[in-house]
Amino acid sequence: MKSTLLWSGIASLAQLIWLVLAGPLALGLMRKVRSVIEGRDGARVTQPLRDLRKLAARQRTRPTDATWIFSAAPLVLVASALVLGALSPLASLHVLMSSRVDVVAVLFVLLLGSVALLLSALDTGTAFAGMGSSRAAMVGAMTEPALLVAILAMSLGAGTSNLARLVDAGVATSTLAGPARILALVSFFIAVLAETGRLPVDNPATHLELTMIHEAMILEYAGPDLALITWGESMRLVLLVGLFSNLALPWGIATSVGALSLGVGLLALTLKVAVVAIGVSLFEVTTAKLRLFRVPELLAGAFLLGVLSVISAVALR
Amino acid sequence: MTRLLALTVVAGLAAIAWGALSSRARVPLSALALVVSSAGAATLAVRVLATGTNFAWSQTNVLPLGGLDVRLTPLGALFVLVSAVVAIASSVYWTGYARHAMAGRSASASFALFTLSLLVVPMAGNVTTFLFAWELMALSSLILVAHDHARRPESISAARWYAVMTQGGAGAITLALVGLAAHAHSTRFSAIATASTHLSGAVASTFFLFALAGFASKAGVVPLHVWLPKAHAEAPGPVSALMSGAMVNLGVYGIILVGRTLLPQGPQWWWLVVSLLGGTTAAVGALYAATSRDLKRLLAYSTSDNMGLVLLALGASGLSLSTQHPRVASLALATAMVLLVNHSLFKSTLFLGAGAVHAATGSRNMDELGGLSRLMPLTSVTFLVGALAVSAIPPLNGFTGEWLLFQSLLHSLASHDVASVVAGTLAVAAMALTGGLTIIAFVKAFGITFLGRGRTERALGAHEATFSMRVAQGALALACVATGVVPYLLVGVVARGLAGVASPSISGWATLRLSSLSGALTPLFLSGALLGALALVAGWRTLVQRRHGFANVATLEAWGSGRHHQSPQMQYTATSYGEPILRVFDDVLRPDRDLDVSHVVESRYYLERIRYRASNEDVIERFLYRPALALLRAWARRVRVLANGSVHRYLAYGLAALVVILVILK
Amino acid sequence: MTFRIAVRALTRRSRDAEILAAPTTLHPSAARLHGSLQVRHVDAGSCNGCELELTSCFSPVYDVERFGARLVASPRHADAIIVSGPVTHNLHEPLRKTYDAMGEPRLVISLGDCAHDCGEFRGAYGVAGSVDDVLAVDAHVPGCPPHPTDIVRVLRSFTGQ
Amino acid sequence: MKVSYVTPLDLAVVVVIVTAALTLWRQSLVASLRALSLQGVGLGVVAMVLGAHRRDPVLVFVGVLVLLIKGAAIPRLISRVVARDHPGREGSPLINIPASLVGAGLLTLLAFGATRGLVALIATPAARLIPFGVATTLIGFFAMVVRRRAVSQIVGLLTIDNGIALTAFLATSGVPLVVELGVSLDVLLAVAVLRVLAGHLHRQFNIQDLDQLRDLHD
Repeated sequence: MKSTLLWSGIASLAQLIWLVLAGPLALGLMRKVRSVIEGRDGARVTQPLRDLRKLAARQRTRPTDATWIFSAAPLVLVASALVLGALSPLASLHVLMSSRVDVVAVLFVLLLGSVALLLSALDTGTAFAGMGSSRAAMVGAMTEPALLVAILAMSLGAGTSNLARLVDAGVATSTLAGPARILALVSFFIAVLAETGRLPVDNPATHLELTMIHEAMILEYAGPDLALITWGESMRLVLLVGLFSNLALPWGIATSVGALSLGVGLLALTLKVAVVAIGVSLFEVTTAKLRLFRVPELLAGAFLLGVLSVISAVALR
Repeated sequence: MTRLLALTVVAGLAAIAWGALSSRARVPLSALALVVSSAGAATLAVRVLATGTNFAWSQTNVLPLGGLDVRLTPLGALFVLVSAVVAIASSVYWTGYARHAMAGRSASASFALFTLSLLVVPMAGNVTTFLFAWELMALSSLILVAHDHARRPESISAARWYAVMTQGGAGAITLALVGLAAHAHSTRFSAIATASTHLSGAVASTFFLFALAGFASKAGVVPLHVWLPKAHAEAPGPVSALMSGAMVNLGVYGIILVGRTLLPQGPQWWWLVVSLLGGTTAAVGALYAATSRDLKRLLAYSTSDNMGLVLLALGASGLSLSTQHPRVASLALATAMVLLVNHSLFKSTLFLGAGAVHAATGSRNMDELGGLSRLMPLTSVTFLVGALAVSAIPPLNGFTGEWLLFQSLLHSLASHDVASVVAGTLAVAAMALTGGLTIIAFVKAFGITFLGRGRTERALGAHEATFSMRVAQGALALACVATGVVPYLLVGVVARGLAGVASPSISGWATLRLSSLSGALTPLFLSGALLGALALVAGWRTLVQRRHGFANVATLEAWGSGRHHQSPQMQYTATSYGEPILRVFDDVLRPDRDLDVSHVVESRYYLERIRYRASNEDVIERFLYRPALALLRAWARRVRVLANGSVHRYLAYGLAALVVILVILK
Repeated sequence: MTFRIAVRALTRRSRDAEILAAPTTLHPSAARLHGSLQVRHVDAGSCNGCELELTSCFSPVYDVERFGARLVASPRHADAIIVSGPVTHNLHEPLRKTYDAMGEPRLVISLGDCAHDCGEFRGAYGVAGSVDDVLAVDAHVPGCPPHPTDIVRVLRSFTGQ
Repeated sequence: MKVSYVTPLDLAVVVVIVTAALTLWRQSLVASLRALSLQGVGLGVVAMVLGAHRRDPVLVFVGVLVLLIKGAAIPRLISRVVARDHPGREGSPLINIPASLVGAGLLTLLAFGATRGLVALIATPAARLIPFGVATTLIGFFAMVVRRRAVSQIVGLLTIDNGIALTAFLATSGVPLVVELGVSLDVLLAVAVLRVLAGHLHRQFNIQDLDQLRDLHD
């Protein structure tokens, strides 16, 4: 019993450290893939880590009218991502509290970070930040139905919304290609793209304030605060991509405790996340950003796929 | 226990009398009496919950038709307890708020009467007592909604809507309850419940639908919700807190009373109707909350939204019961109660906060506010807690409710029954949509009102609420945090309240576990982990700043792309914040937009001014009530021909009526 | 089509030996920048010649991003502002505001001859002065317009990559 | 119930319904034609899988036929009209796209609720999928109601037809060859006629939206 707890702790810690590094590296990888396809060499994969290191050595700033919310938001964003990194089954099914963390909890802890950022933008008292906050809130509100219905469909198959058991159910079944599952995963994937501010919903590389969604919210942050936000956002991306790939292809995740299985789990996780990240950036290069008011159409489609998935889960059992 | 009841009633009556008669220290003393009265009721409720036995007391010769009959069941005790908690906070708050408004005799007496009646309704053991208390509650709150009529003409219109809807609702309830009582030959609820087995299906359904309509209008269920945003917005701070935190609950209490206690063998479609009403209400409420710019109107629509979620859980419970899934039914009923109690706690926090803002600035229009968090630090923190709780952000209490709702719906979908599956899927969709919209609404409510820069003189001249107001807000906000971090505080009480109605469905102190269903959640550890991570990251930030020799945070002018002048008016307003949603749901909300561009005379290329007007009136009011009222008015005009003032004509009507009666009775 | 682009990109060889040679002289602040330079560009009244050249620095030909430099949208995110053109009266205050909006430590790079001594526009009625008159300049890229190779060289003297 | 046959069948049916949803989702006419062609392929695969399972060569042949006609011939026919007369996208539909997608979700729920009895009655693995056939029909109908363009209407009509065919395949042991042939050819003919009509309307009155036909009335 005691050793199980110890091993869960080690697994959580390993995941935490993995996430801290994997976030910026995934960002670097995605930029690299994009550059290569655009015909450039692009920055090194480790460049985001250098950026973070440099940002940490700069002075923090705050706008004149900002309150404690402005300075607390980056902390909340990163803290929520760290907690989920330690407690969700990414590399191992046996992490701390694995029997008590379910998908809904993960979703709402992520929301905690998003809300912190939405509020911090309004706290700056500038027009662009308010605009970004309003748009991000709209996209978030449209994403949630798709995400929740997709989660419901996946949970219906397993009879539970507990994350570890959901992933475990995926490990156990031989047929990965049930219609309910595929539909739910597609819906979930679109929602992940929207939630993490990737194309075609938001362009993370834009410099024009009027075309920004997420970027407009963080125009006021500098130095370590900006580093925290970039870092937190990248960890959220990796977290969601990791969860997605574990739900889609749970192979390789550690189902037993022990150093070897944990190592294999981390390796498999890294591979899966890298593949999905490369896929996402390939997709990003080939699509244009949607007009802001076409985004709800995309998300409504994802929602419909989720509903179809729920119905197939019920009809085809 | 009878002594506690006596304490409640006597102290309540004293509060009414003191409010109506005294001129010295009217508000403090009558508030004190109200606190004593509510504390008495709360103690009574806690005793009933702790022992699990009913408390009964009756006095047959006070009222006709069965007399006063008090019968406090654990379920009723749960509602009494919630009402009492909100009432204590509101009364304390009132002592400070009275400096701003609501210090007059009629207002004081009505407030006391309102509070007392809220405590008595769930104690009622027979139809007469129930209707008597219900009417007192309706009338006293009506007076309070209209109390500021001299200064605000809007409050008269609000009061008129409220009066019509609440009396119509009371009429429907009376019809249903009296009908049931007539069938059972007794006004006692217990006798009605035993007699209901002999009731034919159609009759039972008719009574249920009448009761549902009446109670649903009290709970702000679409399409009977139109009074709610008007009345809640116009009522003074402590009254809207009571209305939203205690009165609308009683609508739900009524639905449970009739649907589960009095008519326990209802057919499945009743609950399908409840589910559909709940889903619609949640969606409409959330949409209007996300697009409102009046702070209290936003809170009121959010009340509708939350009651919709409660009905979804209630509907899922009923559906699961009829498909023989008693465990899911118990879980869903417990969920409904958890959602309800959560809502009472955070919504009264929010309404008290909104009242403080209104008292400090004289405005409820968020477009005129901004930057209040520096001027009203405590109010802003309590409002933030309430806003995060209603948005179901962990680790606050709203999160537990949302999680339980998802679990109930997930497990209710596991049944093979068509109605459950259809209702469950719709319910999850409605819940998810409202979840997102609620976040927009409350990020807006808090962010636009309290953050950024003050948009007008009113906002810049605000001051923090008085001590007693802060105490009340702070206590309620603390309750939100406590019940969020340790949900057992709430779940345990709810389980005791449902002792007679449903089997226990949730267990565990630090970790909530669903009995014999899969699902567990541990907000306590989760919040611990969050706090730890927060400390870690904060430590890192301080450390790197210090290592690189930065003693403080540089305070710089906000970056405005280098433009010369940035005014507070350039910030996003509540209207603009909700605009994307207004556009996306254009087909549903049908907003009125009007863009008026005038050019200078000399050249069309130069604009003199642009005026943009957008109104977002309730679509149900516009397309359902207004046409109905117009029809009624046209009809009334035609009928007026009959009354032209001639006495002979009136006498002729009398004669004709007499003749008709004689013919019929022959 | 995507495939063809990818193949071309993967097989591309370095075109310009001069761009790829490691920077010989480093700016003193390069040590604390750790190979990362975020730049906010300010056009203080340029004829847009410098802008064209700056844009081509980020194109596939010169690709300065591979050396760790990146354009950003907000001066708060930037380590340096890169200012082009003579400073006109209209943009005098915005330029100051942009500089003030950066946190410490901050750098100023002037781009093109006009930024150094107002070039062609010296003494014009709309011109307030050169960038040197307004801000303390840390590095200068000469030329009218400056050659992208020179811009890359200066940027690399900061990133050290 | 053999796993080897259920999963491909399920997937093919899901392809049909998802493509039906896609015709509502995308505004681009080219995209909805692509979806339509995929839908035909899905339908053909359904027939072939069922045929293979029931060892019914006629049904397999019907499947191949459906695949060719509905998956290739008809979409190509329409896309020629599109290429000639129509710019690439549907104008604003009568109901905006998020709302119509939600509507499609509700219709699917309705189809699910309405066919429960039928499914229970037949009780074969294929019959479980009947709700999707009915839902496809309803979505096609819905698309005809909310879309303006003549071409979109044709796409809606074909979706209805596909839905009916799907339901028939799933509910019975398959449609007799003659009937299916007849229906498919009928549809082909109807499309050809509609195509001519649409082209005619376009040349004669420069009309693309059917709403504009109302103007002709006056």
